[in-house]
Amino acid sequence: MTTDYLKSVAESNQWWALGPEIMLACAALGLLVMEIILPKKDRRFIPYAAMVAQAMVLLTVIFNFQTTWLGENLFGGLIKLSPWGQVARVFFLVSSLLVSFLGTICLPRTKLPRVEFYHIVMVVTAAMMLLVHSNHFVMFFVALETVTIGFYILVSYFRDNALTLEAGLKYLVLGALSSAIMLFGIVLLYGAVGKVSVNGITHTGFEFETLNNFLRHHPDNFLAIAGALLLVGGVAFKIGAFPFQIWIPDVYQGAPTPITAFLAVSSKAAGFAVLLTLVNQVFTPLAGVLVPVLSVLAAATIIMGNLAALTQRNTKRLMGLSGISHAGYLLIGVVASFTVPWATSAVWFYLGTYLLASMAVFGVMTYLTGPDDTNQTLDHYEHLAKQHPFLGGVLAVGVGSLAGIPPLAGFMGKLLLFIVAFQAELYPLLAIAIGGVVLSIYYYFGWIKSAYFEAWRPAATATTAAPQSAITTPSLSGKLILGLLALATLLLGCYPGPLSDWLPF
Amino acid sequence: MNPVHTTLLILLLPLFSAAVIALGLRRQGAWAAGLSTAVAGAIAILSWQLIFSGQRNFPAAWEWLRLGDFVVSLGFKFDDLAALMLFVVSFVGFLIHVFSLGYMRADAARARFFGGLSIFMFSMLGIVLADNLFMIFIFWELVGFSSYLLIGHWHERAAAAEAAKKAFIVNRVGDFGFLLGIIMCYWSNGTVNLTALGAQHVPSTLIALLLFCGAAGKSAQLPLQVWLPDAMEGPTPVSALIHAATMVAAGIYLLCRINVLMVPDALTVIMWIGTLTALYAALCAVVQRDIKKVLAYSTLSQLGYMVAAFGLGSFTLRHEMGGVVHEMVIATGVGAAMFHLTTHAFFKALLFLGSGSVIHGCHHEQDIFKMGGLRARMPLTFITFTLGVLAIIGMPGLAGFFSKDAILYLALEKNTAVFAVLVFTAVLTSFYMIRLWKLTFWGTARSDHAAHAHESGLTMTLPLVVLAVLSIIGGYAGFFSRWAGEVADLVPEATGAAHTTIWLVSLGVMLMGASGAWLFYASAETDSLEGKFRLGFRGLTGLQESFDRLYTYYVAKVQQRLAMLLNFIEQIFLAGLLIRGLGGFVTLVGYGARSLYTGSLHTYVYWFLLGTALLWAFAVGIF
Amino acid sequence: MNSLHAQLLQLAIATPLVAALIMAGGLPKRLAVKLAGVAFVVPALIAAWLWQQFPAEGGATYHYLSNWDTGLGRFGITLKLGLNGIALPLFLLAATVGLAAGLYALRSGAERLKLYLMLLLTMQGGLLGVFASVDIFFFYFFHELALIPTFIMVGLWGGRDRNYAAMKMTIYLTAGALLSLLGLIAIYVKSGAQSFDLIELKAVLAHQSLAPTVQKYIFGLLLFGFGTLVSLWPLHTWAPLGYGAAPSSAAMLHAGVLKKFGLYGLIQIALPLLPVGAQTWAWPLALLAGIGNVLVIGLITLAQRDLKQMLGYSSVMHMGYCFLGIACLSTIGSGGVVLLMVAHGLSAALLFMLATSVHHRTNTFDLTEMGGLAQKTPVLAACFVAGTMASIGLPAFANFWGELAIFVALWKFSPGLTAVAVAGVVISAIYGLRAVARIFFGPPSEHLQQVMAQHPPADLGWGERLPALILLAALLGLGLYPQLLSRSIDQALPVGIAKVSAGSATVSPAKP
Amino acid sequence: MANFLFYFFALLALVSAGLVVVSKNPVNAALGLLLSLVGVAGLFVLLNAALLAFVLLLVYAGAVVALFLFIIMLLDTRLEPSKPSPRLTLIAATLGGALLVVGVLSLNQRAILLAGGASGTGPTLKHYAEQLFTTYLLPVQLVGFLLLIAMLGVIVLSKKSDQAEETL
Amino acid sequence: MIIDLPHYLLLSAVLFVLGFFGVLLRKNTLVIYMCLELMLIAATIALAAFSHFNDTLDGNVFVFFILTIAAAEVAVGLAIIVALFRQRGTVQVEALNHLRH
Repeated sequence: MTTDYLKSVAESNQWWALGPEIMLACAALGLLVMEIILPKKDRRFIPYAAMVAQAMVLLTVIFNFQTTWLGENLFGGLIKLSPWGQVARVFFLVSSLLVSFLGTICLPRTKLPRVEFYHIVMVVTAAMMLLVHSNHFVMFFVALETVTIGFYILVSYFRDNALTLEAGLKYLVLGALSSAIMLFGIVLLYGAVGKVSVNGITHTGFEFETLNNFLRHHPDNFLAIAGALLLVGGVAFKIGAFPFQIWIPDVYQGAPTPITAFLAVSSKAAGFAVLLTLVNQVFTPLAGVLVPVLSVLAAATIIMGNLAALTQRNTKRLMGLSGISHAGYLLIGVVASFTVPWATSAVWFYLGTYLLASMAVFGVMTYLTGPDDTNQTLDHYEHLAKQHPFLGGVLAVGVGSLAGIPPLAGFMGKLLLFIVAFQAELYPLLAIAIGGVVLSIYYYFGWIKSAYFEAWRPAATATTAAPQSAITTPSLSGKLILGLLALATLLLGCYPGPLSDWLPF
Repeated sequence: MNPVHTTLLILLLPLFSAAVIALGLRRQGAWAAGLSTAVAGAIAILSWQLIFSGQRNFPAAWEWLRLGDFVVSLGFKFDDLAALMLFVVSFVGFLIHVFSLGYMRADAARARFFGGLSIFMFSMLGIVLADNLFMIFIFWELVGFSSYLLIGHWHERAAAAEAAKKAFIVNRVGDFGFLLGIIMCYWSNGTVNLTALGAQHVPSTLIALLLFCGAAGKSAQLPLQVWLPDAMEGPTPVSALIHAATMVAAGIYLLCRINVLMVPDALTVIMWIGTLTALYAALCAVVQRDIKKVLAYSTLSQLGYMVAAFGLGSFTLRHEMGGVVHEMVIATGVGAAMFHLTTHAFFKALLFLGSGSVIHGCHHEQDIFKMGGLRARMPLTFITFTLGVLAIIGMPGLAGFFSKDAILYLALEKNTAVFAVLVFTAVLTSFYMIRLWKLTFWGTARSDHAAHAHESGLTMTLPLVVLAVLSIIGGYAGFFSRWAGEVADLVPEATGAAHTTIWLVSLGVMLMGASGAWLFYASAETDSLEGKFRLGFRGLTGLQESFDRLYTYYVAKVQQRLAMLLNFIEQIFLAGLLIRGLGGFVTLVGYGARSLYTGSLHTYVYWFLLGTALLWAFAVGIF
Repeated sequence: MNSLHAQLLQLAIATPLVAALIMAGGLPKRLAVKLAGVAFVVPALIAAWLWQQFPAEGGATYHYLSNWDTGLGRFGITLKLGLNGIALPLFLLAATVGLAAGLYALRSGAERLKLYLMLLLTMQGGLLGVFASVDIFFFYFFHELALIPTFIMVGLWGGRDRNYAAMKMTIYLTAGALLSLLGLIAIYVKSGAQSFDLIELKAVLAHQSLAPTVQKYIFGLLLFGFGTLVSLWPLHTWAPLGYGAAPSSAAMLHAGVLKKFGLYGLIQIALPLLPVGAQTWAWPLALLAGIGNVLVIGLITLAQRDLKQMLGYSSVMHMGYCFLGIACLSTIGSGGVVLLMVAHGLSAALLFMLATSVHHRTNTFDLTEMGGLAQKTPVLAACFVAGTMASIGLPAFANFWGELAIFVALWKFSPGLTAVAVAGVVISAIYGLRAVARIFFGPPSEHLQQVMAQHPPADLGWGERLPALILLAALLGLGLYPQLLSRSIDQALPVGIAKVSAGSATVSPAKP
Repeated sequence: MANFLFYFFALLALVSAGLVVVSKNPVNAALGLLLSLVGVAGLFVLLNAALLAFVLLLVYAGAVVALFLFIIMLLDTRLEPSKPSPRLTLIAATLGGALLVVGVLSLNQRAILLAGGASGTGPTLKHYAEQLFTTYLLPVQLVGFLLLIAMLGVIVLSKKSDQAEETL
Repeated sequence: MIIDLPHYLLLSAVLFVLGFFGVLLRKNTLVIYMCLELMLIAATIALAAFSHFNDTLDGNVFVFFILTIAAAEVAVGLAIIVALFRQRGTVQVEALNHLRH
């Protein structure tokens, strides 16, 4: 290992390429600094500063969308920017911006430190962006663990609520378990590849290209297959795929609502981004193993998610369980991406619509949260449409989009996925997906019903008295943001052109 | 005037009248009545002009629907048969319009009534003029509809509403076969145009019988006769027009129209059905108390005569020419049936209108045992009614005598059994008509209504007089053949010994029945037959009610129960057990799936273990 | 000139949707009602004008074409609008029934009228879009657009059992729609046309048709998908329940127009594109429809006591005729189906509307508690009788022609089933007339006397009379002269059907 | 000698890990963890990664286990209730364990190891430094942030409520 | 017998399984957490072994990161456990079942 080589490696550390992540991290640090130097009465602006910073980073990414480093190995092969990475950056930034916004609604209700919330959200977002750019398992694992540990904290953020802490602990144990499993998978992959020397330069199984190259020549290597599958298991935990979906409802219910949104949207999307990268760039030669595995996972995920959601009345759990089924649909897209190249676009399109709709719904939920954040049932929605027609409308649009009802964006997402699945000839999965969508209509429609049709009250839980709802009336900016989300959902459903044009098909 | 235009005018005028009444004259009863009657008059005049202009078989057809090769066209076939029928319909129709002016004067819903009459005229004329079976079917149904409207005119009376419904539905049952027959005819012959069919067709018993179903429904032949007696719930002019003179005769007209399609097997069936209907109805008529019901059963019986005549009259002649056997069907039945149809239209309309006059005079009393002695109080009605009665029982010299003779002769020639039954029926006819006549007009008034009866006004008596005249002269060859043209040639005429036999038989039969009734019935409020022959009376009543009972039983016990059963299966099994059950099952599974989220961390770790194990198994290649 | 018409077509679809949006934007109620009225009338006028301008011999091709990119061009999805000989009658139907339902709704005095009208307008826009779409994706899209308001309307304004009904309807219809969506996607993927444009698909498949097995599966998907939407037995149980609960205007538009989506899809898309598949499924379809829809449902209708349920079942039964007509795979049959679709749309809408009018006056839907209403409300009775007569296929009403053509076509397919179908006509006469008699005739029932003592029933006001007259006029117009529409239908059909009948026995009768 | 050391350390690691799993007293478990770590550190040394062994002992034994012990004392948790685990749990655990063991064995049997052969000398501190500050500079930075948020998290989760900012 | 890669790998796997077993069986969250750490350590053994026998340094470097991350994880995890103990007064797993169904 010569110094020259090391120098050349050091030179490939193109920090500018990671401008958005660095800006985000610096801004996050800046928040902490602001908390120290600003007088107490001015600290209430910190959340807005955080949002402005994120918005600026977002704009930076959008304006530098075709950045010069696309497709190059940076940081000695740790990082590789791709068009999908750019899409992911935008996605995560939009998501974190909205989560921060939800935080500004939610946090003032508590007597908890606030700045740390935004700080961690921003750092986690930056880490997620790095995760998606990773081209190397060390980078991958470090970024992933940063995300995970950030989420440990965020999930248990409302530490004065025992249920939140319970959720935090469950997430902690299961997250650590899945990390361990995933780590073992990485280790096996590393071991399987061994040492590869090209032109005197040593490569290992940590590098995606090397691994891919190795697998191409040894598609039957047991260690590699086992490692790949354990890795997939770890990712399955992130996206909430069967049987690693089991933590989702509990953690979603316990976590603070903005964090539930963060988990549901960003964390899941990060998982899918990673899975797509792995499947499309690394594990391509393992299609023979991965396609059946992922197909079974997808089918089971759809079924389990929808069935369990059917009778769920706690809305946060419902979002979790229905989110599981969405993960199942998305997995179909991932499976299809083995044979249909543009499946990746379809998955991202779906994720985009899912972001808009979920955030709209979580926004409404945040406003509806009573004193106990963990206890939000359909009963709270009983008079929503009458008392707050705006929130009711946003909820209807969001839930409708999640259910995949035209002319809302969610429908377009499902449509593209179905087309992809058809082109990949995944007929059994399609059948299961259709069944799942039909089932999902039941509970999504039930939600809308409980918001709009006052008289509705199923016999099962009729005994519990309707909890007192404490709806926060949205501020103007809140209305604006939620309205924008709903409008975007509607417009993308009718005119999906912008998003689909923008995605690198 | 172009005959096509005239025909169109005849057909469309009543439609125009009906439309105007429906849209604008709903509350102007007098105007509506006037318009409708004026239109009827205009039709009568135009028809007269058309019939005597000598124009026949002028081409007139318009394509009305085309889908692929399937074309439905509407057009006219105006031959002598149609001309005869047109005469009957337009002329009797007009007279009945006039009669209704008086009869319905006090009715609140007069506009609706006359509107209905106009629709009826339109539909009936459509049948008469139609040149193909689809068109006949269209107007056939419309006739049924207008009949429904008119029977149910007094819809606030449950019986009237029920009767209207029954009439429509029973007719639909007949039309079930009719439509199938038409469609089958269309596919086997490629056309349903009457002229084209006449030129070439594939003989088929099934087609003939299916088409006869339609005729049986409309002409109330066994076993579809049940609606006609009930239809008397409608106003009396309606009974006269629709349920005596024209609509019920449409079945006969239809048979004559499709005579070319008939085959011997089908004709035998038709003959027996007609004969049995004649007998059955005559038997039923004997025990009726309601003046209109008697006439209704009498109509049924006479329709049976006509159908029997049609069934009888087709001789199949075989003769060889050059080794090829030719079969020829001679439509003597058409002539006999149409002849009787015409005369029957006159005297039955007369009888119904007469009964209407009686009912009107007696303040809507219809029970003949509560009448009596009307001879003096309603002289004009009495005289005309008497003429009608004589005509129907076959008094020589009156119209009915000639037409009935023709049928009996045909029966004698063709089938002795049928002849015997028809003769017996004739005895019965004479018996119940004289019974009716005696109980109504002779003796003393047996109720207040009858005691204070009064003669009807001019609008009502004038049609009676005209019809009475027609009932006298309608049977003479000179009169009939003027109208009927070629059809008159088809009427079988007895000659020589047969002539004498028929003459004597009918006279004897008439006298036997008439004298029996005259002597048997006393002027009393109870039926003498019931008093003296309790068993026979009961048998006859039972016979009359048997069909209704059977149908009621079928509807209430079979059809409705089947419907309830199916509904039960649908609600309980399909919508309930299957769908709700499936829903419940899925919900249950949902609860099951939900209960997997036990909240226990250890369980969750087991899930992870399971997942890892499964993935490992995949890697090892167990799956 | 033609582009003007294309713009008019767009305008017709856009007007109700835009009006709904404007109303959602917070228009005062008084203005909103007026705007809604305009938005219902404009499409009807445009539809009438387009119909009048439709080329006499041009039914086979699409007219008034226009094409909009929605950003999904890369998937071959564009908003392509146009009308051909089959689409035109149904477009007219949608405009007419929409007008009637709208006018009825304007004066119905429903609670939260503005929202009601908004949903109705959305439905109307969707319906017009369904039949004007040449692109089969948008065909589906507009259907869903119209379907969603139905659920909401059933849920919000529905009658008895509305919650269960709304839920059941939603799930059934969504499932059916999804199945058919799968079928449409399958066509798109398998045809290799890379386009949802029906014209293009037809061209591609005419050149290179799909493999028989593929056709079989796709047709099956479409059949059961569309079948659920059209209430093919035994997938029908949502219909009586849903219509029983739906508010009148929603029931009018759904039963009258939206339900025809599936049949339209089968005729316009499935039959021409998948002729072999159609042949495979013809017999199962005919048996299901003939025995199930016509006979079984017909008998079940006899057992109904609730007026709206009865109308719902009768609607299911009549759909059986449509399926039978489709199963014939002939121009006659399919043409009859299109005619019957239009006719049934009008008559079902009329009857559902009048049923509500009856309910307003009697406070009940229970047939056994009614009677004698005709004495007080002769016009209502007359309209109802007319509607019933139309629905049971009396000549002079449009339904007759459709049924006649279907029966004629069916004989060639199976005489036995024809007998069953024609027997169904008798059954429908029985329940139709029985209902009329129970509601209107005879002496007033005890219940009605009580109701009448409190609120003496008034006859139809103009708010109810005008829509009824519009529908009746359309029924009669088409009934008296079916060529008004049948000509364009006839021209449009052979294009698609030709391939089907080429494979099966010839359907033309032997000419003498 | 090397073999003996391997078996010694391996046994040490395994047995003390078993102690972690079975011991009823958390304190014993923590001590078991400590011993296990010592065993692993020994193995690291055998693998020519003395630096890692050092770090392991420093970070884990010195910090993590101490932290554990500290918390155990702080929380003063009682012994686990002596009632035996439900039989079902035991069975399931046994089955699960068996499954995993089978998995491990299969790994052992089927692994195709591409061992290139160990070089005689282990990496020096310089090698690590070169790696960490050139190639892996970015992850190092990221880990910095990771530690920062972990610290913040601990603060957030532990800071007394009354010290929190009042509602704005 | 030469101690070779498979030995280390087997040891690592067994240790991993032991850790998993502990997570499955123990009721004290603190001990569960220790077992999780054990699993991570198990992975590092394999990593170091691979690194050693393949003569690549990256594995060892990765161990660095893993140890750091594990430490941070422990800190956060213990903080959560402590906070939960403050609320519930117990760290037993059975108490962690308020969120369910």
